[in-house]
Amino acid sequence: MHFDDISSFFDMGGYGLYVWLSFGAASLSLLVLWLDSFLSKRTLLTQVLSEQARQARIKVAAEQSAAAEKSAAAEKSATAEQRTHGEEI
Amino acid sequence: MAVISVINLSVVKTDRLLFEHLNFAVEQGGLLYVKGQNGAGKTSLLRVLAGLVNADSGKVYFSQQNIKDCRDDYHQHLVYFGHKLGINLTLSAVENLQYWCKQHQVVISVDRIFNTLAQLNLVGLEDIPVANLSAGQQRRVALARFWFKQNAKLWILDEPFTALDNQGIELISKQITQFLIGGGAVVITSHQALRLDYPTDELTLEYRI
Amino acid sequence: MWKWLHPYAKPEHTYYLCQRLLPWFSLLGLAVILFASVWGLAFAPTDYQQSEAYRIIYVHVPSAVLSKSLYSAMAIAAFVGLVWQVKTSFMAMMALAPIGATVTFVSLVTGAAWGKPMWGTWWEWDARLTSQLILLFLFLGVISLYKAFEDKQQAGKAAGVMAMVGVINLPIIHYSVQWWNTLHQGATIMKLGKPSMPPEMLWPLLLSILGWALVSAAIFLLRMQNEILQREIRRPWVVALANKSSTLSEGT
Amino acid sequence: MLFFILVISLFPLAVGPEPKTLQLIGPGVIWVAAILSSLLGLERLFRDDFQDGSLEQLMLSNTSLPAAALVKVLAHWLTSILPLIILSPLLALFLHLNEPMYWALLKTLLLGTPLLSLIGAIAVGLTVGLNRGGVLLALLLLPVFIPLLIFATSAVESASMQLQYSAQLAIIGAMFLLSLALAPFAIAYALRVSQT
Repeated sequence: MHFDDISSFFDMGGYGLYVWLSFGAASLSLLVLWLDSFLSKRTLLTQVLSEQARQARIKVAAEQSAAAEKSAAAEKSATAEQRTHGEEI
Repeated sequence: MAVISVINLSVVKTDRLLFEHLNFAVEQGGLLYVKGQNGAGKTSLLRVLAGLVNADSGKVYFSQQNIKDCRDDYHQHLVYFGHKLGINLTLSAVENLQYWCKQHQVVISVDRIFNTLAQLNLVGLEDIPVANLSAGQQRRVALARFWFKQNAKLWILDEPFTALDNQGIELISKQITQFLIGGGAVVITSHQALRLDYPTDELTLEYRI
Repeated sequence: MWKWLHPYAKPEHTYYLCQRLLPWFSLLGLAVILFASVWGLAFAPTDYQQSEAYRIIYVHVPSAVLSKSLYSAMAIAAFVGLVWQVKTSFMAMMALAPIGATVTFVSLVTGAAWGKPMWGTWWEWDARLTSQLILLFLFLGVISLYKAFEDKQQAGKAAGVMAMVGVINLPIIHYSVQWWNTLHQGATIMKLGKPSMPPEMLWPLLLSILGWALVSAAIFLLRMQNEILQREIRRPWVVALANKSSTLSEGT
Repeated sequence: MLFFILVISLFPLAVGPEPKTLQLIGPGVIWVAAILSSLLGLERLFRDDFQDGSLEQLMLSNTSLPAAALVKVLAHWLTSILPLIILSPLLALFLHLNEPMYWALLKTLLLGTPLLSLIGAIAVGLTVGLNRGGVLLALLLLPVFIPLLIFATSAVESASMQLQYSAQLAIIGAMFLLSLALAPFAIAYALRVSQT
């Protein structure tokens, strides 16, 4: 160890402010960058899931509307049939 | 011989897959009508065919040659009509068309330009700035190109009938038919039903999420 | 010749490669950077001219060195992407850019903090600081150009062109700033006397450069994964991956 | 152009009419103003053609795109920079530049400003499809223009001290030739990228 005790280590021969400021700023910046990368990875993974859910919803909606169309068409033809039946009677 | 053919084409736009593994060919005298909902990728397909945009994967061939390898030759024989008219509003109709013809190395007399504009019902509007014309009239100016490029083998038309009146639609349809009969190939999109008396191939693009 | 590289151009493979390398680079980088910093801060001898303030060198020099290499790496990625049309290359470029910007920022802050005790001002228009500042602008330009586009494929190409313009300009900037600096205040520049640096000082410096490089590489791997996920958000393998990770996090 | 004169006439008002001070900052002021006003004109270089589709039609013709881009750049230089150079004697008068300084300034302007148009057009080509290109354009271009600014002003400064400045001129000339060779292709590529 180059320094005699802890307080002189923190003092850095009177330049403590500048030295610790530099190291602090550097580690803080790297930490923030890492955190940003890490957190955005997590949000991205959850986004994938919500995107998937959204697509599933759209698919269901499309199927429903298709089914509704079909049943509406079937109903129409059914009523038409009934009408022709009625005329027959 | 196929004028334009497409092999295994896929196009991605804004990280959305519009279509993939698309294959088709348009022969001489062939008319391909591209259908699909809004956002299905019709315009994107046409822009890829024209060579304005690169496809994500797959290749486009113009008479058996990859369009990337014969760009000049391809563009020499192509007329592309897009959403944007390519008309400068501060220039007059005649100036616009002359400028276009020079770019495309089409030699044409001013009289022919005047004649064609007259055919398109633009008499008296030939030499005033295009900005003073109505939307439909501006479109007619742009559509006059169909009469000029004689050596064209392929027309790629993106919604050519928008903003035209019935008479205009008929005029353009007639010109398209004539081009087809002369052995040209046409790829077209249109929201109005085509009123062409000509055998049509159809390609429907599904809207994907 | 390039055949062996080809599988890694496929995003999925790249993702798993990053996944495999990530823990190694992170742990090793963290260890080296901590070791070098402690050595530099507590055990390296004092500089007879600058006393303890010189210890800023152990963050300033690594960040300054890295900022330039990261810009070059980014430009190389851009070049590969533009010439061979490799999509993963643009992703690498955009994964590198924020790291480069951060590192350049660190080198500016530490440069200022070093300048205050040595030159008496926080900001001196010194050649190195000035070209670092311009470098930061170049990084920010590339990043904001990329962000401005909706279509990320288009964005990659555009940012790539700008990165290339920047890298052609970088030596000219460096040279011009030096010229300008000697013209205006040749005498005030203080020489560091690098060659005469004793090995007890030099070793921690080299180690800390290595540590910074490793940590940057680790963050790059992480960001690269993010870029891939973002671009491939609808692909089945990404969905499977997301499902797996969500069940994992629910389990713990 | 008006912008250019206005910016330059602001400086004497801001720092005082002292001829010595003005002479000191003069070349820098003129160059900074030239860069800023070239940015203003650049923004519209390809915008209209992009929006009305003329650019598409140009790309789909046999006309070479790099050549067309070069003509566009020349047009920009002739319309928005040449007037500044023609006006520069007046501005030199405003800022009390002496005769050798003025000649040096004129030479750097003639050699250096085409560089502004050429490099600027690359960035304009890239941002033409974006809605808010203005600020982005400044962020992209100003750092790139710094070397030019440094060499040009240092040439004028050398002239004011009766020194040789052919070295600076040679460097500016080299940069100009390099960009003349490369920029048209970069602009053409940028314009193709902007098409979607």
